[in-house]
Amino acid sequence: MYLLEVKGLSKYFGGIKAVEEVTFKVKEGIIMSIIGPNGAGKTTIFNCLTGLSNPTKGDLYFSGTKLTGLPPHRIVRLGISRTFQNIRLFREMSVIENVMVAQHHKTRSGLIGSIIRWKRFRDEEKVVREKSIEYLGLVGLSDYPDAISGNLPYGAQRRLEIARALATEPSLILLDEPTAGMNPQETSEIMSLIRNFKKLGKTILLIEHDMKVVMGISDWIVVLDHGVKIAEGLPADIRKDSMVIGAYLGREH
Amino acid sequence: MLELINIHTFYGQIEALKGINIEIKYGEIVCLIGNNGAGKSTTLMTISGIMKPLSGDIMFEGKSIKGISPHSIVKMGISQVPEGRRIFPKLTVKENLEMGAYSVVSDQLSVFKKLTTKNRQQTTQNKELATQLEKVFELFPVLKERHKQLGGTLSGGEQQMLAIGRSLMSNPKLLLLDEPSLGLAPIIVSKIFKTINEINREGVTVLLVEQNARAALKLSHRGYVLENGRIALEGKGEELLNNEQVKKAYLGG
Amino acid sequence: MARLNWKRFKDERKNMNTVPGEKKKEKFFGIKPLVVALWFALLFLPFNGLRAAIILFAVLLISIIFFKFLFSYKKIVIEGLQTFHNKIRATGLFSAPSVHIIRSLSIIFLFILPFITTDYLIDVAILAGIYIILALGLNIIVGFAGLLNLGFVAFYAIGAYSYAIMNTKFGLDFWSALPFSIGLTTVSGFFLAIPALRLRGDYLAIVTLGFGEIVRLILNNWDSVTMGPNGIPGIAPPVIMSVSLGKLSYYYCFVLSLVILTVFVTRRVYSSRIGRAWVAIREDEIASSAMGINTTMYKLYSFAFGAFWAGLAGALFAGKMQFVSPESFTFMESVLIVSMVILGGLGSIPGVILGATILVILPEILREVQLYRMLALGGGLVLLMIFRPQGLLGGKGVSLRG
Amino acid sequence: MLLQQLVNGLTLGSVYALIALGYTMVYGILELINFAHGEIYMLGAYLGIILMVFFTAIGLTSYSLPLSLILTFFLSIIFCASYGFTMEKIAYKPLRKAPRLSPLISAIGVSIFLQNYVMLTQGATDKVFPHLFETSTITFMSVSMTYLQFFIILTSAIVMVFLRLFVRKTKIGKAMRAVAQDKIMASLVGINIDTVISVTFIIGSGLAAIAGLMVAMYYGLVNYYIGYVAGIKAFTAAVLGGIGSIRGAMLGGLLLGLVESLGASYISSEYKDAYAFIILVLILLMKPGGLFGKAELEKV
Repeated sequence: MYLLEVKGLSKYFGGIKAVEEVTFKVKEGIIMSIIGPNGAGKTTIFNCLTGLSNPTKGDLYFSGTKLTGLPPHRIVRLGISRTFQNIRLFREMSVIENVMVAQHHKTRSGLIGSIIRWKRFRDEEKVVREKSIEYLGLVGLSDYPDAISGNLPYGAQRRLEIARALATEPSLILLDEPTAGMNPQETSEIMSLIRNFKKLGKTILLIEHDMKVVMGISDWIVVLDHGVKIAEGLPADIRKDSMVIGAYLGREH
Repeated sequence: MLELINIHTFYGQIEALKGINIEIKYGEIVCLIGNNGAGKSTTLMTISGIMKPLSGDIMFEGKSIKGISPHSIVKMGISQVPEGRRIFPKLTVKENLEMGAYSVVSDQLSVFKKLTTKNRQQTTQNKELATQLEKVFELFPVLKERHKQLGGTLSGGEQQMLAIGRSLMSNPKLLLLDEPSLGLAPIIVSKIFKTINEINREGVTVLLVEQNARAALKLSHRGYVLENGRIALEGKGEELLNNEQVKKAYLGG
Repeated sequence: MARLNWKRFKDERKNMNTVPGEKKKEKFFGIKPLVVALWFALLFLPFNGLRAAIILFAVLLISIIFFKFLFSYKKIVIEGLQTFHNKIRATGLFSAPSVHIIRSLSIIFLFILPFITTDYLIDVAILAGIYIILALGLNIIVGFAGLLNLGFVAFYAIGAYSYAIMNTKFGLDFWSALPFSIGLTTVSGFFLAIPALRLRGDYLAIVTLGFGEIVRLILNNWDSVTMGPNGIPGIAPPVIMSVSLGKLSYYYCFVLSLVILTVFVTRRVYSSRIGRAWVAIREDEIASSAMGINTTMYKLYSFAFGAFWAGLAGALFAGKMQFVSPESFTFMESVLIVSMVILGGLGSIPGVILGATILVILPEILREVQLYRMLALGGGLVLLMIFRPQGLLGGKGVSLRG
Repeated sequence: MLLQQLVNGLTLGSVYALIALGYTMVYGILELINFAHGEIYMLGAYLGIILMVFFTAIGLTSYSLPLSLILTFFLSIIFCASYGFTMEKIAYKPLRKAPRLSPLISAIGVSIFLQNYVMLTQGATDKVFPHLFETSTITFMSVSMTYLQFFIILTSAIVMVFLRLFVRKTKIGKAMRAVAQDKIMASLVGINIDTVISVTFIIGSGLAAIAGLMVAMYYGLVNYYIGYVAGIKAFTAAVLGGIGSIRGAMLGGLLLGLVESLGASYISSEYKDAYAFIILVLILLMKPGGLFGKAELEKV
């Protein structure tokens, strides 16, 4: 069963073709990586998948539902969540509030409820808070729920962003370079984190530059170059693919 | 010629450079390789004065250029071709090139200078400008053909040539190149690399930042490998090419 | 998974910042003070005349040199202030339980206040109360949701005029008119927001400004309904259980109760999922939409909910003055309300209360220099943006985003 | 009647265009709505009156009226340029890296400050431009146009042509365009950004001074609050033409002048000031890029 199907996705910015006719499918429960040089269109695909930008052409299906044209918050409700290449936390909010915001669409209380604070409101708040602590625990941040997130060290901010993505309770998580700017130890921590998610039954789509990470954890790899898919396959095959070596790993002259 | 001594630079909250030491001798091509987010571009931006290092020192030809404003650094003879080319899309090709010579040509507007020097200084400068322009056109004949076109209408490869040409207009002693091969077709990439070699043979020292590690290392006399804001390795170009660690991480070997 | 080593991180940071940076050595008294003083004296020459310019020159020169002198002792001054601050802290007045006591005591005090002071003071206090409600309303839009609104006075005007018109033309009393008043304002807030929300920060600011001006021009020119520039007189004050609130001290208590209600409600909403959604939008709109928040809807809510309080404040204002005219609803008024919010600290409820109080009371205290009130407000805004953009009680990074 | 209104509208429009240029240039470079720009125009108008009164007092006007007029123009431009320059250095430069809305608030502060400064030093009542010359009118096919109107339209046209040449041909003009397109890159080719920004403010303020002076002569009286309304209208003109575009600002100004003068005579003069706001709101809502094509037509 395919969780996500991308069919002939194209995205043009003015005259520039950022993504052209990209097609791939993601099986449920796997870790799939998208790799390719800078400017190959990887983040653009993420943006199209999450509704932040509209594809010029092509169709996107998520467990049978057509994603094209849906606003971002609707897509989140369907079960897709993401992190950003350049961390986008709610910097002035506390660590736990960041995670609580992500459960917004799971909660219902309205204006009156929040003013009067009857039992339903309090229960809901309590559940949200408990769940948030749980998600923070998953990424190892449960000790500082009330710290202002903008003051966290870099690595912790990345992890908080992952916790936040997780808190929307998605079945598909898109991670945009989760290990960028991290040292080897932090990187391996993130890797085991991602493996954990797989065990929890989540499907993961990953943009990554670090080949060690990509080869180490991916079940399937899609390679992009200049917005075009040039290869797709198992990590072992991708490593040997001459097109891939030419475009990405450096061609022999 | 250029020496970075224990440079620490912050990019927002992130410590992008954690104590970098780099030395470049006259006439060399030195390349800087490393993953995304390793701090390559930050290094160049720090040299150019766009980003201010928190500590450490930068010596250029025996003088400290730390804390000097970017435009004065250009005047001293350091010119940069930034990542993504950043040509001025709404200036013509010729105007773009003229902009490159901005720091070395006196201002046509300053009436007083005109009166006192009786145009003499300016005419010699205009001559210099013209010869420099000829040189650039010789190096990139395409630009001459298109000198009236708006910069934004050029193709990617032409834009890269324009960007390099523009930075040569100030007749720099040291040229900083940030990912010149980014998003370009392989044929054009090899052409660009050939040109870099040519420029170097004319006596311009080059500091090259590249993702295309193999090609860059082949071209360079020496190289540095950046990892998480620190220098992980340094050595001669060939040495690094044959280094197992480098091979594994960056050459896909 | 390794836990984050918080303390170590903090220490590392501290060390990072204390890496000795080289400082440019400046000449202590160069020609610079002279040039600066001369420059400003010349700028002021055409408008102030020669004598004033010379005096200004002298004053500037002396003060620049004085401040430079003071600046070289900056460290000592700052340390002095720090110890002072610590001493105050050490008294324990501001610790959590005592804050609670202080709060209750001051609320009781505020209710007793009208019976022990002069009418003039109560008058000022009522005005401060109305502005607090108004500023708290604007704070929802600007402070929580991060949308700069330079035409907030329009909602205030709609609230005031709708009560005025319903009272004088249709004879409705305060309580029957109030729902209409507030409802109309809320709806107009909602409808202004629908088209405006497509715009980016500063454009949104200008469009709201335009909206404010259009409303004022309509009030000024639609003579048959608004009675034009002359305004509407003879508005009845509210009546509670057949007690007219025309008496100042009664009206004061009424306004005070409503201020408390406003604070109570905005605080509760702020700390609910709605408030979190607003702040998330303020912090990063893209990320919040990617986290499942319907950003357009919540921006609409913030406009409508903010306008709600402006409607209440407007009706209170009309009931207090028993007269409304377009003069009370100029652009300057909008700027004043924005200034209250920014001065106190965007998004901070105590801050906004403080800001509104200061900006109402300060000009009253400085009656003699009333003329310079707006001059100081203008200069103050510039200085505030440069030196403390987060306001007096605002969080560190909460400032206007675009 | 219609033609007459067109002439009046054109006169008004050239003034708006001159002020709009200041908005558009600053926005092009700093992405800042320089709210205080209208105040510079108001200062220019006041300076015209102050200087002419001064010259009358020392007897220069009776000696040579043209000379005193030229001197007035020259000095007002110099002063306004200095005000603009100083304003940028104090109120905007420290906020260069601040979030977008901080400089806007700062600009509003400057605007309030300048308005009240002028009110305090010059009084809250209207100031009258000394009555020194009669302007005769040219009448052509029942349309009469005063020499002053002709002068205003002509001066604006000349100034705008010069500005265009300046931006297209001179080195600093090209640098302004480069800075507008990419600030970091501009500094990487050796352009001093601060200088370019200062020059932008100086030129914009100079243009506003010319506009202010001409308006003072045209209407004969000024008040301390004329800057706010004129500023909003000129900003509307700039947005109308697509903010950041020089040609757009010129066209937008003329168009707004025409709309206003036709609207005042054919629809209602009471809502004269509302037209600009209504147009502004409508344009921003329907076509945020401005009427004339894209926002980046010729960005300075």
